[in-house]
Amino acid sequence: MRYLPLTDADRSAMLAAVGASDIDALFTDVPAEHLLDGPVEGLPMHASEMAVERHMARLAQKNTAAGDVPFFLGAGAYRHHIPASVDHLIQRGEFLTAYTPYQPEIAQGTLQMLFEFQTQVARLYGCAVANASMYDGSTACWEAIAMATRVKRRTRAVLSPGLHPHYVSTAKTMARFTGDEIVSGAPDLSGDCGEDALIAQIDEATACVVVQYPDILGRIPDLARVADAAHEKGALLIAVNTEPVALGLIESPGALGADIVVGEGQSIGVGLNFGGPYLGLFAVRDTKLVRQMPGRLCGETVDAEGKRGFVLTLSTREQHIRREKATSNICTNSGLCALAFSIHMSLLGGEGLGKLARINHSLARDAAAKLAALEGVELVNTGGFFNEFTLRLAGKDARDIALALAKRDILAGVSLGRLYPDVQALSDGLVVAVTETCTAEDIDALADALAEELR
Amino acid sequence: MRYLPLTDADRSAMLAAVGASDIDALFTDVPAEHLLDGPVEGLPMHASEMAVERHMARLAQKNTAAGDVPFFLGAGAYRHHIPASVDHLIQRGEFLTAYTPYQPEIAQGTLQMLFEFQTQVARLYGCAVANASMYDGSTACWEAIAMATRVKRRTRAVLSPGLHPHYVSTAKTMARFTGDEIVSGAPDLSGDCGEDALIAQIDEATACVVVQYPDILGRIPDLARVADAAHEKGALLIAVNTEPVALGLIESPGALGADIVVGEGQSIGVGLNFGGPYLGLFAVRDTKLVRQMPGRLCGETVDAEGKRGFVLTLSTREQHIRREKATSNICTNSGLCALAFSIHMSLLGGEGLGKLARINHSLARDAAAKLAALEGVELVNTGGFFNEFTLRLAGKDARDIALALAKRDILAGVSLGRLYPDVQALSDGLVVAVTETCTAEDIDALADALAEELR
Amino acid sequence: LEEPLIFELGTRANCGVDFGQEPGEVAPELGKHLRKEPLTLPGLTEPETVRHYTRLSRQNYAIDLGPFPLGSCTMKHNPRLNEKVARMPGFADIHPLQPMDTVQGAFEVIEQLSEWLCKLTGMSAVAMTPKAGAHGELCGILAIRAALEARGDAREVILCPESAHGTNPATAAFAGYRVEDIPATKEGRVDLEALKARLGPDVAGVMITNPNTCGLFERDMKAISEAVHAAGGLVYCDGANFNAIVGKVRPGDLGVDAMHINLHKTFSTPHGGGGPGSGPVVLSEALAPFAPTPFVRRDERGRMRLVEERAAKDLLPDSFGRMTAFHGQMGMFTRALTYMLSHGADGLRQVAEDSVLNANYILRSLEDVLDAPYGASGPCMHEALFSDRGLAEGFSTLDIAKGLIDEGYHPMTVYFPLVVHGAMLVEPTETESKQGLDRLIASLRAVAERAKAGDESLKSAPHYAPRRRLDETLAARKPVLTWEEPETPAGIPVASEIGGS
Amino acid sequence: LEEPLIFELGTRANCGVDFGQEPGEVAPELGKHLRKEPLTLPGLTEPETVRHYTRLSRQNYAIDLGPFPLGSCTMKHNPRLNEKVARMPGFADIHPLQPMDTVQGAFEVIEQLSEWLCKLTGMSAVAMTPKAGAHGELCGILAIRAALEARGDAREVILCPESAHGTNPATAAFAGYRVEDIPATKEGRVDLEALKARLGPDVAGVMITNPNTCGLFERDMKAISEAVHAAGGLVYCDGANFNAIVGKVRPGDLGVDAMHINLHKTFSTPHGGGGPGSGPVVLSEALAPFAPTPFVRRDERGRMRLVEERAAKDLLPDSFGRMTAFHGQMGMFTRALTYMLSHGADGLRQVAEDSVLNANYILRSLEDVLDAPYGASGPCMHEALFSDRGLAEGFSTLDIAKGLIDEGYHPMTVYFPLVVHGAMLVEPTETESKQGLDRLIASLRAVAERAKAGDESLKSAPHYAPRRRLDETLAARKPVLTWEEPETPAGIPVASEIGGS
Repeated sequence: MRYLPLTDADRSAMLAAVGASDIDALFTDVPAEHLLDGPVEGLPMHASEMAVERHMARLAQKNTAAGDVPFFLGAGAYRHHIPASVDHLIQRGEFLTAYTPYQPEIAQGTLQMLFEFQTQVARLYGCAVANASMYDGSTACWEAIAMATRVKRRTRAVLSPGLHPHYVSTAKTMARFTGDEIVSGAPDLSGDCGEDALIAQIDEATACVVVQYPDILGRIPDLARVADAAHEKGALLIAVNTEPVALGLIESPGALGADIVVGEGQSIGVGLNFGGPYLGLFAVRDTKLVRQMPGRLCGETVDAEGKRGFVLTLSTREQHIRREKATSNICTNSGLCALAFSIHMSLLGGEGLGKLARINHSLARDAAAKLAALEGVELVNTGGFFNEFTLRLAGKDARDIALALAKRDILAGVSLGRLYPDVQALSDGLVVAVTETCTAEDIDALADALAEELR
Repeated sequence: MRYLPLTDADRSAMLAAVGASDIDALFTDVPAEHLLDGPVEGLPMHASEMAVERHMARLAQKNTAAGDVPFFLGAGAYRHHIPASVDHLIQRGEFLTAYTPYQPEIAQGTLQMLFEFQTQVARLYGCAVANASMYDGSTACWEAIAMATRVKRRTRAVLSPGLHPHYVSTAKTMARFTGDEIVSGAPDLSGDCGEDALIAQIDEATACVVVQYPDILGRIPDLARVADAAHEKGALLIAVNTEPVALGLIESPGALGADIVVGEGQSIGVGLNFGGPYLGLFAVRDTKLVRQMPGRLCGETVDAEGKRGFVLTLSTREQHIRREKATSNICTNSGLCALAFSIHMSLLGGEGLGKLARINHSLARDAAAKLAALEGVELVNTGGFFNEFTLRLAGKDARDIALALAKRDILAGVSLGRLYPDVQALSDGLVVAVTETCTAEDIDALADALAEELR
Repeated sequence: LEEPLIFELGTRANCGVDFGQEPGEVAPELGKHLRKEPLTLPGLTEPETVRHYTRLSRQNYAIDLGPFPLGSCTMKHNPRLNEKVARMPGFADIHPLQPMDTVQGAFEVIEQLSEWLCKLTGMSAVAMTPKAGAHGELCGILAIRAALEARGDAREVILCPESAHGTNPATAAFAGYRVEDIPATKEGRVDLEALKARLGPDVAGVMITNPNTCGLFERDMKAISEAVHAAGGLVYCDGANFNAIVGKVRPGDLGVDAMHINLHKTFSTPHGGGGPGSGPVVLSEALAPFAPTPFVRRDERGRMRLVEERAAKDLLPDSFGRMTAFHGQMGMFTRALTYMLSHGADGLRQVAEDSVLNANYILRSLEDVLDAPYGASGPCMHEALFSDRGLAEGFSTLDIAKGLIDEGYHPMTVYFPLVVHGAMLVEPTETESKQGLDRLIASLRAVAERAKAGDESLKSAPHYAPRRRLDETLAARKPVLTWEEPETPAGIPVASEIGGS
Repeated sequence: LEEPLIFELGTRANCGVDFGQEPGEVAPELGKHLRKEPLTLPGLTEPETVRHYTRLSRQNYAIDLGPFPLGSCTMKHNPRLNEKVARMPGFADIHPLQPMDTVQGAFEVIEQLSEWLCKLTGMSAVAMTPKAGAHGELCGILAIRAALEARGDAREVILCPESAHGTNPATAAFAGYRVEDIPATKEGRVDLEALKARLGPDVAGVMITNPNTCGLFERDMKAISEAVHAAGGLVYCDGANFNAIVGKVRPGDLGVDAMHINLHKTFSTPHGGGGPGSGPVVLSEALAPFAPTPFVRRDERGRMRLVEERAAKDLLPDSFGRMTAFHGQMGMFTRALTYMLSHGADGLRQVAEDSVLNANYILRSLEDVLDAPYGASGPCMHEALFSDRGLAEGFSTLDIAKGLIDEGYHPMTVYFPLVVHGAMLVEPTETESKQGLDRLIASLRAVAERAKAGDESLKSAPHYAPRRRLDETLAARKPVLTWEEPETPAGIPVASEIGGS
């Protein structure tokens, strides 16, 4: 077998060296009646690399790759162009096949990268400190809520209706077991982000308010207002961002008063990957909260010769030291995705991110104008949007329309019926994302096809 | 521009530092009337990575990739499965972006690899010494002829009719200028490799006989017999191999008496690449000939501390030292292709190459039997073949048949009309190669389609 | 050989990305939302970027460079075919919310991988969405809690052995349970009698790692399961060490109700310097009804559907709900399935056998120089456990670890499991050759002998790494977690600080 | 930190490739051809292979690690997009003899690249098949010879400056010409008057490198061309240094008849440790009819055709013939075209300007410590030339080179061009940042000062490289060019010999 270096001669020599008559002499602790006497049944035997590659390629070809069609899906996962150097660099064996940097003397590559990443995320979010990444945006969001309830010793979390419904579900699942109270609801199809209603729900038992920015419909809430209201009641504001490219154009949540900023970092460097692996970002505005943060942190220090070096630090918060008293059970982060993010962000810089953001915005405006001009189409986002907006399709079920367009090889957007199957009022909503990867021809193709389907 | 690190501020500072008022002050040696005052006309301006990638992908998609269709082309370039680790490793920046190892202290990676490569090639060819690679098989073949004329101080080279016609043309082009005499001819469509006729052409003025093994029609000549005959007349035997996988099954040319063995190494690790870059292999059976060899050689030595190390050696043969008295004008080799070859060969080992060869042979036999059973098809290779054989298509022009099959998305083989457009007698010949990448279904598809086209 | 930070290298004026399009106007209604200050992130051109990260990478040790014998972390070779497959556009460039008809191949990957996991473990269902091992533990514990609650049985305690990974107690606590220790025998295994004595109506279940973190198979696993079930509890098995037994024994046959599988351990997806992981959880018949959403099912026409919240109400009414956005670590699924298909059922069995053989070879080759606390009780599984007993006064496990760095190796896991003093847990995995093991053993032996002889130079090891020992106390006492612009900008570093290779 | 050879690592029993199919029978008629002895090549499994080559690679210096200022070799950054594009199956997985209708996109690549090359050089045709720079030189010289022969003019001599690359005289000789030197002026350029004096009916042509290998532009190029043409000869320009002038001046405007272009120099395709290269040759109207076969043309229907031997008889009857099998280095064409499209006409001009600016910055920053023989005569082009004048007694250019290794850099080109004693030719290229240049300059300065001060430790440099100075004399005197099985098999290497990182 191509991955197993022991030869039969090696095996014999080693069995002899350990004093075992055969390999099963090393499995004597397994009760004999449970030790299998041959390969597990019902599964194929080993195969050549060529055969496996063919099998997997056939499965891959059954999917419609985003790059092959006009593509407008977003709703928490965005398709951006990733420079070829990013993937080249993350495939360096020294990055790809390293473990968590527990031995810092021989892990400075990963550690320095994490320190750079933390700084990039903190600056992007307008925060003091960011951690070394988490699983994804949705789990980072729950970790933020859990941290807020811990810090505030309160159990109520008020979620904005504009928060991604998967994030809401995830929080509800966890809250059911922790006994926390989650206040949430579906959004309205209006240009107003509903800050008033949200603020009205904040009370003295509220540990945190969670606001997505921009929200699931692409609207941009007034974070500063919510921050003030939350702080007034002694609650924390958790801002959730699922499209970091937006922050090249609009203000950082930290600068608007968010106490904890979390988000999905997939847009930068990571790619679509059918939903995973993604990259949870987590930052706090005030360094005082650092010791309550979940997840790994990398810090600067010096070595025995006084040279600058980096280590994982403040690990007394973590499960491998603190066990049941840890700030989270999280262990693995998204190291390789963090690396991809950091490389892509290094290539962009603040200048490039700003330009990329403006290109996204501008294309999205063009697309929105073109689509809203169609008969039977109405633009929900009257208050502005970044690169994503919601259309109402004149009472038609947007799921059917999206499916019909997919059959025409146009992936038109995410229907709200897919995200909120129980909310009839949202069923004609279609969330359309437009990034730099969309061409003017793509937009025309969408507009033409949509017009035909609505006719 | 993403590849140019100087900022405008840097440029200004540096111009000031060198005392130039503007950049054209550094181009004053260019006569003013020839110095362009703007970008060259008629060419596009710079473009984003995304745009360039799209442009190139569109061109790529206009081609029929071999992997997407039943594929049976050979005739000097073969499609084999290359393990994914090969391409991963050759993309290591330290290999990919290094130069010729002129400073051996910091080039041991390339040098040790070349030493390993030389040993692999020498053993594969049954020779004492191989060089560090050349451009490709055809140029290596001419270099061997030039070396033979130099060594023997004779000017006549007798080329077997089974030698790849491109190799023949290349030799003829060069010989026209060097004044050497090339004896050559087109092959017959018979199972006999024509050793008798070839031997009859060898005389006392003959510096070398050049025999392809297996030959362009897939036949396997009796090298040992030709070697004896050549040696009897004081000529060298140059064996040419275009399919190294064959040597996993059939005897090495060196073991059969070839004095110089050259060939194309593309089958192992390199891939099709539309004909280039490829990998010229060059070896001599007797170490006495080493100092007459063209191309780079890597040798073992020790460093100042006595540690084993490797250097480029015997460079007094080469142009950068010896200038017009060099053994060749060659400078660049195919370093990266040699690396790919060496990695793939390391994965295979002798055992794996043997098994791969037997699989190729066996599939080719199956295919030949199936195709020869068709009405109007005759197998030329009655004396056996490795993984490639020639069919006669009952007087039809094989070019037309190959084109018709290509329209049905089957790449059926190389028509002899493509290779020998001037030889009417060969026009119904089709050279079919069958490697491990061909499936039984591919073979059936070819047989069915061929039967229909011949009907 | 130092590498500057990107903040020291790049400038805000530069950029490694070109944009063909010129950005258009910003919508006026966005005015109030615009950034006030520009983002202070440095931009690097591609040459600078490639060089920075290439050089940084060279300060890492990795499995591609040599053995990485971290016990319980299972650093095995990561096949390159897996990487190639994961990058096929049909897998890498598809959106999680695409119409389901356009991602049937992706669903098939999930279906096939599920089938492999169920068959290899002998379990009836698998939850594919957990993002990593600890997330899988959470999934399993939530399923247990949901199952108990469904029968109106509010239990409060989860029992864990002291030798468990920290994630076990942390997960149980995160899910709202109180954690209590399970005592161990002198042989390093769960004390069955003591466990039985503790079982009762307040115990929701146990979390047992098998093979355990001492590298031993829990012989009494079946009896433990039976006892826990008899007491009304459920059995969680930490599958971190499944590597050792895949194809040799099925946890389902031992009465396990839930077990997560670290795809990045047993099934070779890369660790990537700390993630991403992927932790599917196999479930027994008893727990299958409580599995999280979403999941993949074939409909009556044979089309694959993703069952999300609403449809789950019909198909899996007792599901405990969603754990994460979207539906799992697709990028890891493609790699793991590729690995499984490559090995096949026969190859995976060989994986377990070779990993166990390699570990025993290390155990028996070194027990004369290093104390092997459980060595006498029989063979180990995939990892060999040693202690610091017998080292010279003042010498510790840490010194051996750092000394091993100077020999050119990554150290083993140290000070874990906690049940052994100065523990050293060596896991070679099945992808080391005998020749490689012989070298590793020779190095371990050399360092152990120095530690026993009291060689003082060992205490300042490593000497030949990119860094000497780092001051972790300083890092924690005065945390510096982001880069700040220095007061006066740094000058040009002198050459000896920068270096090239 | 040593890495064994594959022959010391692998065994003949192992293999890193699995075969699903079982090999069938061998045809009986093949019996007499079968191998008598098995091939003695070691097989390595994939983990061993990945580790061997990863570790080996780390003993190399490369442009990805730092500046590689080899004058005349043009080691610039190799964009990663190029690598990605070259691997698209539509380019990498097509056969050179596929029916032409199935490879139209490949022909378009050749057509587009040809157009770029002709426009950038101001020439009328280009031969795409030459495999490398020296092969391109051969192409150009053969075209010259064919053109002269076509007019019945058998000339015998090619003139080359002494400062030329060795390939120039070697090529001329390989093509059957006698080579004579062209004298140089004190300023390091061709001596126009002396050249004119030598011209005559026996001179087939000249080979001139421009910018030349002293890093200087040949101011009199146009006059040289006119003189050579007037004497009935033709002008070959070695385009190795086109990097310095691309987009600034077109060689065609200067009367050049043929010039090869190293795609791996000016157009960023990777050197790969010594190749593959690619050396298309642009041709003037006078030489275009003699270009080699095959070449690409559009037919009347706009379809691209490859014109091979027979068709060339009609389309290009005077072609001197085929130089190689198939039709050029496609894998390099895709990379070079990707590079050109990325930069555009504007970016390529900037490339030349930045490369010249960077070189002058080095020249002016170091001329106080290193002798710059032509420094006083004006700016240099893309490379700065220094000599060993002024070093302490017994110290040489070699010592500076080896000292630079210890500073973490690849040395500059040394002892070339031959016209300057102890030459050091420094070519930074345009892809170095100012910050990077400042560091390189500081290191060069430090080493130069040590050599001037007579620091003895410099004479045994490098001290910090994977190897100390290697015994090249021994290698040449007793050549060991292949590995031989040692008499007694080597034992297990001790750990300190092997090491990890």
